[in-house]
Amino acid sequence: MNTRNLLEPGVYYLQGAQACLEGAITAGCRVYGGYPITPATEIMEHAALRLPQVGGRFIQMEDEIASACVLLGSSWAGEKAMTATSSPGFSLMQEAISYGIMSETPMVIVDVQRPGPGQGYITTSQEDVMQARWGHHGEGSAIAIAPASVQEMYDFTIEAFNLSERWRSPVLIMCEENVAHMRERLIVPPLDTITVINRKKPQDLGIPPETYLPWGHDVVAPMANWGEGYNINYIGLVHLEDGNITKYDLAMHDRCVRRLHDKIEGNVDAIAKLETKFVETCKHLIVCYGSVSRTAIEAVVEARQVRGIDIGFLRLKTLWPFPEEQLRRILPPVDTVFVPEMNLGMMKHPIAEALRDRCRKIVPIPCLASLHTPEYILAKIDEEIR
Amino acid sequence: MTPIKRFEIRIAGFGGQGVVTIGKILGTAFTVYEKKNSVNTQSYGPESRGGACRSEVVLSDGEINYPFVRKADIFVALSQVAFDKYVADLKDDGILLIDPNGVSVPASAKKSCTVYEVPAMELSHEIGSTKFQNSVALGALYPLIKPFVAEDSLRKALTDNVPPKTVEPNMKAFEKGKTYLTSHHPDL
Amino acid sequence: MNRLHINPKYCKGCLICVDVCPKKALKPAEKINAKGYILPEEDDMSRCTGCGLCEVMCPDFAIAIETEDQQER
Amino acid sequence: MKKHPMLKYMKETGPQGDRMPMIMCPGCGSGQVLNAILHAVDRLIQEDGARKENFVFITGVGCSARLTSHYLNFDSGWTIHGRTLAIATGALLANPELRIIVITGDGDTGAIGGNHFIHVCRRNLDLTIVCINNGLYGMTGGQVAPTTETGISTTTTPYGNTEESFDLCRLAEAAGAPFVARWTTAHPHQTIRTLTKGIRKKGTAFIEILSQCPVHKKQSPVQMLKALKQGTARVKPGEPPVEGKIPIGEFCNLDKPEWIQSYQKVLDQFSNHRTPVEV
Repeated sequence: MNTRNLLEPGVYYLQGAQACLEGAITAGCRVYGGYPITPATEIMEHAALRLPQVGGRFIQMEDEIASACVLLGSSWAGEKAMTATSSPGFSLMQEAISYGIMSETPMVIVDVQRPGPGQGYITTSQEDVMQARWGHHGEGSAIAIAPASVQEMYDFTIEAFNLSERWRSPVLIMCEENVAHMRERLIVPPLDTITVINRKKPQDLGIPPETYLPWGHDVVAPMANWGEGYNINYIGLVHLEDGNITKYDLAMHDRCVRRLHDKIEGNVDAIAKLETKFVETCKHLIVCYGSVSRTAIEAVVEARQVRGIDIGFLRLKTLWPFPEEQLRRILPPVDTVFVPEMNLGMMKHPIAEALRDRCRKIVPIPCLASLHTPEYILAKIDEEIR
Repeated sequence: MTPIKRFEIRIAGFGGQGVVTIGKILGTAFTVYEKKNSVNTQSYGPESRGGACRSEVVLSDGEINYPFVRKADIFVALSQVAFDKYVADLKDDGILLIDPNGVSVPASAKKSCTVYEVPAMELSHEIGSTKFQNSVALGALYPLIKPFVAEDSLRKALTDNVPPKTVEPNMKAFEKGKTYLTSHHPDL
Repeated sequence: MNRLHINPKYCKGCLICVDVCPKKALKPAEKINAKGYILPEEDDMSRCTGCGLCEVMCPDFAIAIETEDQQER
Repeated sequence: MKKHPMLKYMKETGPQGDRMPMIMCPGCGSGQVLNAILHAVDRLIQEDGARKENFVFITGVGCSARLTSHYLNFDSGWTIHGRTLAIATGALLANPELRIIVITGDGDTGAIGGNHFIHVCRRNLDLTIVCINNGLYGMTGGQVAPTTETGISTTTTPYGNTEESFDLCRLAEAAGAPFVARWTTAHPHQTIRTLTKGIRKKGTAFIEILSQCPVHKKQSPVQMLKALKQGTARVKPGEPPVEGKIPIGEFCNLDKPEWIQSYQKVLDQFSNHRTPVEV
């Protein structure tokens, strides 16, 4: 790891946006292309300041479409790259995300979510969580993770780069305005204790250009970059393992797309992470993600201690691929499942599907454009259970 | 220092009074210099319209989950609009710190909570500019949060969060606020 | 004499080469090939100067002129 | 059998089978443009000792885009419609040593990618843009393009094109590209010469090649090449265009600061500079 000018180990008081960018450069990000949008701009401004200091390059592009495309080009040319945007900009990036999935490109996109539809407003939201999974055209999935604190904006961003390099996939950091803007403690550990994963390369595996299959060799193919003599053709059309496209037939199509899909969806256990509390024998359950989990755990503790309600807590650190099997393995049968979200009920769908025969009732607790208060969640729990 | 489970401070005023900076300084002092946990948020979007600017700091020795103020332990009000908007969220036995030249507290509110006054605008003016009123308020706040933070930590955090050229007058302002409060309330 | 090489796998019979040859050394074949193309063929290669215009203008990388020098080697 | 000299730069076959012949229709100008580009690159490798590994070809979507679709024995990307220049920007940021040649069409550059096009020219990024202009959308079946002349009938202008067309060279020049030229597929040697110069140019080189689409214009390639020769006239910088003819030639070759080099100055100054993040 080149540690020159990285944030040194210590205790800092930073905004989530700054912590995110510091995590990125610690993970090796050396290119940032972006376009200003509230409430994500602070990440970009910090990138403009910091990337030159670590020998990286920053560019303000002409729009979000171009910003996401910068990641494709950078990644192919061998540098880790990131952009950050907010919901309307995230819509514009879907084209490049889809292309990133097909071309198996490591790239990291931060969506500091704001409410929609349309311009909506500039406050906070979790209204893009379905767009993260289904916003891009075609089969194949990206990985989406949801940090909830300034520390996690740092840690999860490093993890996002690691996941993107490990699985050669776009990784989406789905955070909320309140997390990007809050200031909180950030502890940077000794840099040699931080795991940084880099893409597997054919050179390292002893594969010469003559026998290199850009889309073969393994579930996650070794990745040659431009300028290394591997004559690699990054491609968006369905292809054979060697990159040939003229031998099109349905079997080739099926094999190509199914591999992209299975690479992520077939490795959920290795990719997805959960956090649980009080779930071993709980009667009721709250399932949440992102900063809502901070309100939810407060409500859960209060419901248990003050009201004597046996309610468990499950937080999805990874939104996509959705860890359905993990949920079913961990959770006992429960009565009522509460799903507080800063939208009108989005992740409740895969949650309901996963717990279809494991609970009596799913109760969404929607809250638009602001973080739920603990009182708000407690009132809903009271309403259902008492 | 007194152990602390959850302590909530809200500072509000109109834009330009340096309300956001007070929050950043408090958070930095608690977290970086006192090694406690703290979350600092500020008014944003619709809240920041209409002249009431807000900054919050939640402080704890342990984890802080819900990041915003639920019921403030201390409310620093530097403008009437801000006072009217947020006073309801102050704990019944909470502490109120106001600039008496900008805020008048109705008798009903005075009953349960403890009210302290600091003429922040006026004292800042004595240093030569009204732009140091936030540091005056911070200085006046210090005796009220003394159990959780050392003066030195606040001063260091202040240095971190103001332009280098203004450190000196800001320190003066801090001192003025602190002295004003302790001289009027020798018990502190 | 220079020799003409047409790759029948690549040539699509656009006949640009026949037209641009300044010495008119090529001509269209009389027969249509299996793909339905009329390929170019030698007319009078003694006129060929090896200028290479046919190679440079071929859209399909299907034509090559082998000069006398190259044949000797 | 002797092979076409430029086939040394093509992947005729691969581990999973043959890749050629190319997919283009008979007599399509795109193959001619690729032929010319490879001649220019060959010259740079032979004469300048340019590193073959550093050349990268990027295309978008459309007929022109198929030129990089697995045929080239170079690094390449067959990317997104209109987004080639944004992707090229990213690649240059990551590795300024790369010599990027973007092959686009008139739709790629003038329509869907218009915004990226003007901004690359404005920034003056060190890359070469070769725009194959056939005046219509060929891949999708002959629709009107921003470069289609007024009055022309296409499948989406069945009553004739009522719009004005773009002059992409004037657009590039106005947007700030320092090297701008136009030739046609009937001018191979001039094209190769200009391409060689353009790729050597430190900065954005925009080279438009007027090309033929025999299929959608329903004319023979030979006829169309003749028309391209007759309908154009060489114009040198500063000279007025010839009445009734499309100007061709090298229109400008200016010295301007190239963006990567300008940014490098920032890097040189600040890459050892540590602005501490607020604690």
